[in-house]
Amino acid sequence: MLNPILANLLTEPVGVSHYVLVGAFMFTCGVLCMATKRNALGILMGIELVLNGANLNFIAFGSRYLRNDANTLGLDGQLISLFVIVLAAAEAAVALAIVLNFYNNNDSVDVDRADQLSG
Amino acid sequence: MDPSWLPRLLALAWLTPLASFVLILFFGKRMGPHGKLAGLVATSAIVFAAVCSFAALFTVWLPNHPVKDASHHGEHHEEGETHAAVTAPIHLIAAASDDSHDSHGHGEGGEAAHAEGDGHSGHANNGPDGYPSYYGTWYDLYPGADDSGPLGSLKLSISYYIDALTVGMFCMVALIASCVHFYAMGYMHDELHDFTDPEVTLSNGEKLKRPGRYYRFFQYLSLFCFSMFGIVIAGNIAMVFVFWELVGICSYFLIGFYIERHSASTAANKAFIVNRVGDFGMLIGLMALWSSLGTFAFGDLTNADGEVVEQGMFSLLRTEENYYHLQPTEGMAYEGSRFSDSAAADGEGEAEESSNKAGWWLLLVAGVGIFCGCVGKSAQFPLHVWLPDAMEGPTPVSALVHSATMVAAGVYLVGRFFPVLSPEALLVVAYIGCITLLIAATIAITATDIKRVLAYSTVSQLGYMMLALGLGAWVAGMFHLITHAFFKSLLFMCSGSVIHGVHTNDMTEMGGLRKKMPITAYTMLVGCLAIIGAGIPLTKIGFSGYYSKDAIIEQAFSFGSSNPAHVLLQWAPVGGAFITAFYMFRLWYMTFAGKPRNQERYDHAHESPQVMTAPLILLAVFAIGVGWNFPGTDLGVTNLLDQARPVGTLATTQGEILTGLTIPSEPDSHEWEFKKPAGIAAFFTAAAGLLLATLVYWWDKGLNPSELREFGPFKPIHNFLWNKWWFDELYDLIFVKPTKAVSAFIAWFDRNIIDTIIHAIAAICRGISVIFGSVLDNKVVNGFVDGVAKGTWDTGLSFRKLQTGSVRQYVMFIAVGTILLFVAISFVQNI
Amino acid sequence: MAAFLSEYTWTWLAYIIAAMIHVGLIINLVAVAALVFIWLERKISGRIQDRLGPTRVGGKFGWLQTLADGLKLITKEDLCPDGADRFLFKIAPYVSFCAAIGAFIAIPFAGGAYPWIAQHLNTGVFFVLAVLGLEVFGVILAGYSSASKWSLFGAMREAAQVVSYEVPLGMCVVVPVMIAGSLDMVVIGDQQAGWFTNWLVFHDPFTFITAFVYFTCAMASVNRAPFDLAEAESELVAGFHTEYSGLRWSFFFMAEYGSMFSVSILASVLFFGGWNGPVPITDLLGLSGAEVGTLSWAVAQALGLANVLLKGLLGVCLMIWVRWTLPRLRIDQVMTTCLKYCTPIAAAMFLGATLWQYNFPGRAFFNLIPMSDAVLEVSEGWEVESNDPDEEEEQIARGPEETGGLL
Amino acid sequence: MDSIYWPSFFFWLFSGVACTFALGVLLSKNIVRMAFYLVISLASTSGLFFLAGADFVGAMQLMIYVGGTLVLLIFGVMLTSQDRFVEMRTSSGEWVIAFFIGLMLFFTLGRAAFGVAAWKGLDRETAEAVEVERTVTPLAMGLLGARVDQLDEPDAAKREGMSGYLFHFEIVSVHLLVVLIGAAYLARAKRKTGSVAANA
Repeated sequence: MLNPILANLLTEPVGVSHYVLVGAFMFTCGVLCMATKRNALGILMGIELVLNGANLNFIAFGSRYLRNDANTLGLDGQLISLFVIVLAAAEAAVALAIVLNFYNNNDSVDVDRADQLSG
Repeated sequence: MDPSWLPRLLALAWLTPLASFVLILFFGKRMGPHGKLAGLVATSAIVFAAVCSFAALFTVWLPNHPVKDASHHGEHHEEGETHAAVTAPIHLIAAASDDSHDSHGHGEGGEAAHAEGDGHSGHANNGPDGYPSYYGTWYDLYPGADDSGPLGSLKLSISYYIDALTVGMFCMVALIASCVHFYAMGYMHDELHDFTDPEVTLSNGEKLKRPGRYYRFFQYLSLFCFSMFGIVIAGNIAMVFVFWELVGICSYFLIGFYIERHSASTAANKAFIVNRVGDFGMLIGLMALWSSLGTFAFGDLTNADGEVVEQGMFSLLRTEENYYHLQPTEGMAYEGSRFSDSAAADGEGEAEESSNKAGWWLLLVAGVGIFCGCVGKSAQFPLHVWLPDAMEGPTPVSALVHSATMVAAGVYLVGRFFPVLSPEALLVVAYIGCITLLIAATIAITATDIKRVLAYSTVSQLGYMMLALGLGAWVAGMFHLITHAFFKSLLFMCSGSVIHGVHTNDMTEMGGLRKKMPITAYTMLVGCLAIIGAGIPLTKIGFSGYYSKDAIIEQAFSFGSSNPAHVLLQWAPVGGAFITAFYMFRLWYMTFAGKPRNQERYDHAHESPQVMTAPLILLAVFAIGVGWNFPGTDLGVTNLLDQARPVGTLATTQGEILTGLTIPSEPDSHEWEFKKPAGIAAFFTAAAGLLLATLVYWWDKGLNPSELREFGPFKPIHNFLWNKWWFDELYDLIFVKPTKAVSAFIAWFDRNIIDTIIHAIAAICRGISVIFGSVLDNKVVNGFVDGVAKGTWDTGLSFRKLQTGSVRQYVMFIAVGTILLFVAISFVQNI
Repeated sequence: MAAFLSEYTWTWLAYIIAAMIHVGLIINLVAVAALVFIWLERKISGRIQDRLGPTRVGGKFGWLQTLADGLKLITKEDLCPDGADRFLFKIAPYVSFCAAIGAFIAIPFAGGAYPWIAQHLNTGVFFVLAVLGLEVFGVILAGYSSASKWSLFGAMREAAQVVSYEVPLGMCVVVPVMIAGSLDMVVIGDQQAGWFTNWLVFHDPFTFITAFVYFTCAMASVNRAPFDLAEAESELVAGFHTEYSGLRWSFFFMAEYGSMFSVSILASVLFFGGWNGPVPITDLLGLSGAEVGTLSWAVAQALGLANVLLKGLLGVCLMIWVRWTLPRLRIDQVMTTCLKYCTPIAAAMFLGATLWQYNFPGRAFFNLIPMSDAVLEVSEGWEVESNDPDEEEEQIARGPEETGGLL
Repeated sequence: MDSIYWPSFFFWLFSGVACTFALGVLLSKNIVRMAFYLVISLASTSGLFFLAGADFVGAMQLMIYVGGTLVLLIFGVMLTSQDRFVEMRTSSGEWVIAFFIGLMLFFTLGRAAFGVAAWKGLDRETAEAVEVERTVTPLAMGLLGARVDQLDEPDAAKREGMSGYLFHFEIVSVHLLVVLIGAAYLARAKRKTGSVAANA
């Protein structure tokens, strides 16, 4: 009973859908990470996961192994994901600087203590 | 070298002073102590320019256009004219000159003047390209094709028009400017440290003490040279105008160099304002030309194949079909006739006739207009009053202004514009020149300021040049411009040297200085001999002035013989020669000969340093020899200038409006018929002047000048001349006083009547606005705005609960929002 | 499941066995190399300090000393301190070791059309650098999880040092990559075929300097003295591995020697000709070229392998020499060396090499000097076929396979 | 039945690792462990990139992302090594809400992933026939403004638009510079005059 399914999974090439699914999972993990972590660095990690999930989609849409028709993004997908990676690095730098500043001011990295702007 | 190097070399010579100017402008203060290096920078720039100019002359121009002896013109002309009398209605054949010039390689401009196949004359067949010129543009501002540019058909360009005159002027200006620069490096050394101006007394009784402005002086000199080069190389009249004004502003800067002296700043203002008066006329001429011809350019613009793309001013007015005779274009006739209604009313033939006449009138207006500018710049009567005052500038400036740059610009422009000037306009030029020549010469007799004598002498000599040009002696006029530049700069530098030595301008405090400063004395003697035209009459031996002045007088005799009505023009130069000789030697004797009149000054006098005397000697050599041909060749200034003679101006021409007027052909004047009486008259008048001066001012046993001054009949004359014909007072009475009165009235009107009206309006406005402010603004507008603000505030209060300040909740909001969005989209899609 | 397995047993097995052989080769290479290097280090340091070093174990030179050490380490107790994060503490050495070994996946040992390389990656240089950068993870994890301040200090020092030194290291690597026009290490190595004048270190003055800067940065990034702040004995006991003992400690050690080896091989491929000896023996013997037989090819490749290993060995020896010659730097001196000297110099060299490429496209320094015909013939590999832009574009369009991977 | 298609095998391997450790990041409470899991997750993702033929991006991912996370890790250690900060608990109510919202989000995204027929994947013959494509040079050229991979594009109008990413590249470069300076400014050490005085 299990064999055909397992065999199909292993003998047939995967498609864009699978990549997108993995991307969706990582994305969801990232969002939840951002939503549940009180540690500012945890939130940053959530952001990294979110960006990574999105990146996976770009790569999947651009790959010729997954979907060989005229509608692939081609190199554009890879280029965009490159930009995402670079900008993510920049974002991480700024975010870390902010976290450091926050730590200096509050002696903590608990984001729940950053609620001075509440209405 | 290839002729295409001409514009490059000359542009290099032109732009180097600009570079020096910019350099000194930005870094002048930092160039050594008190900007000492600035002098070196400027001097090396101008020397480089001189090298470029001479390279252009000797390595490009002369190999391509070897000069020929111009004295054959007369024969050619005669032959041509007899021919033309039979076959051609207008005797223009003589435009064809030397058939020995190679008929190719004349670059952009030379080919334009090609008359072939008309069969009238053997000379004409060879084409009149003995007068090579190059025209081209470097840069077009708004080069709109088919009038599509933002300025319509107006085409402003940076272009060049290069002929032998341009090259010659470049060499002359660069050479003299170089000498002046060297000289100034010595003369201006006072400015190298803090300078105490002895002529400016402050309110506390002390003399003004200020930092030296050495570098600034050279900065202005560089700009001055750049501007002058710009005028000379300019290929269109608009560009000329731009550089014309630049020259004006430079002279303003330099004359007012000692700006703290009241007299200097006044003189600078005077020079500038008087020049503006002339420039106004020039603008009128410019507009008249442009509106009727549609171009500012001098030469024809050709493409790579040598075809004419755009016709310039000269070829439009002197067309090939018309045998290069001056003829107003149809556009000119049309523009001119717009101002004379009679053309429409008369019969058809007459209308044509009258519109043609109108064209000539317009041409006259344009010519006289342009000449107005030259009157201002070259200090011709009635605008000559600024030049003597310009003595307030440092002496090197005077030397430059009086010889190579400022005043030369006016004469140069008349020369450049010569083909456009109608015979009537030329007559105006001639009379203005003649009057200037006599007035200035007479004033020079009584002046005692050494530089002032020279200044009036300059005005007088400029009158000579204008007279020559007006009489049709183009080559003679330009030749005199060049020779005069050399000996006048020499004279000025000598006077500067004297002033440097005795620290005064007043000749009544000098005397006997030749023993103290021999180099200055004898170089100045050379200058004096050159300016009076010393030479052996009827031969070819003499100082440079001898050639040019005799040529002018010959033309005057030639003119006089064909126009008996204008006899004044024939004898004025002769009389001028007498007066010139008198006041020049009066100057020399008073300064260098006799006994010292002020012993203290005499004792302190000393010869100037070498950096000042070396240019003197160099210029003295030029003052002697610039009129000569190179031994054994035809290479000389006259023959070079002859190459530049505008096409079609060689012929004898008749006036169209003044039909009796004849402008004789210049080469005719070199005929023995005119040469003999002219030469003899010039020699003997000059000799008489010289003798009289000797009698009065040197020979102790001769006449005593102070007695003469008090002698009955001479007293009012002396008074009259001493006061410079009361020109300044006259202008003050005619122009300044009425202007002041009118402005006083206008000021009163402004203050009392217009101000009252405005105050009343303001009061009314204020009353109205008070009413509106209290009612409309406070109640209606503010009420509305406050209501909106309150609404926003209340809404904000109710929404503020949503902003929890917790980042993590915001993330949740985003996620929920995304999900909702998805749900909403799927609903929409399913519907 | 059983049916599925039985049906495809052989393919399963074939793949796994092949993979195992590769893995075994590489791991053993690193392990054996580490053994040799440790012995070498002891011998060389002994000589430098005027003593003998190990002399007894395994006979004359003490060449089995390391093996004996290893046996001792295996038998030691695997300690885990109280208060440590046990999971991270245990896994940290493997992270370092995996990173050090992982780099060898993309390192070629012989070039040519069929290079000896575990995985021929298009972006080989990049991959190697990236994987080498992962090694520091293990160090930080170890330092953190040990719950010892000495370890933590060591780990943080190492982190700061490695992160900083990756910048000049990357810049130095980019220089030969730019000159070769490829990230593929096989391509880079093959371009240096011929005489030693074709080596990239002699390509121009800038690459010459770059090679030295690279070596300095490489030493710093693998924490060798004089940059071994992370384990500075005089200050931090033993740095990040203070709390480790036994086999886990030896993994750190192997990782260190493995990465020393890999950066040395990287240096040899990038700058010193890789598998091409100073003299093109294979060319002179007729062993290379398209028409040679399999045996000749194998001999040539083996020679290449020997070259690579020898150069790597030399590099490691150099590091050992430096370690026992120079005193250790302070941490601020280390950072100064990186940020104030190595980075600007590397940037300047990069700029200079770019300008060189611009001015003398495809010309090496020695190609500028007139040379004898024989040398020129061999160095033809350097000549760019054409400067015609159309043709170049065509080459780009055709892709790297057809143009011999130059692009 | 066919033999095993190895890329699929590796896909499942890598994606399994990536997802597991992503979940680990989410569930772990220790910041250093989270960072460690994140590294593994990201490294596995780079494996997925390699599988999809994006080898340059994969290497970039390894180098930059993983390096960036390394810095995160360092900060985590530096800022939270005091015990009270290592674990910051979130209330379980929040966890429940987050779990449900996350489930809904994942469901929506997953449904979208399998909602398009063309995303189903190739059949095996086609997939095996896909030529190996080298992407480094085209990528670099693309970043420099020339799209060499689009030379075969038949539609000239489309080809006009594909002018590469030079401008974006420049913007990103400048952006990075600005970020560097900005980060250095934000994180600079503040001069605490008060504490110095107190110590004195």
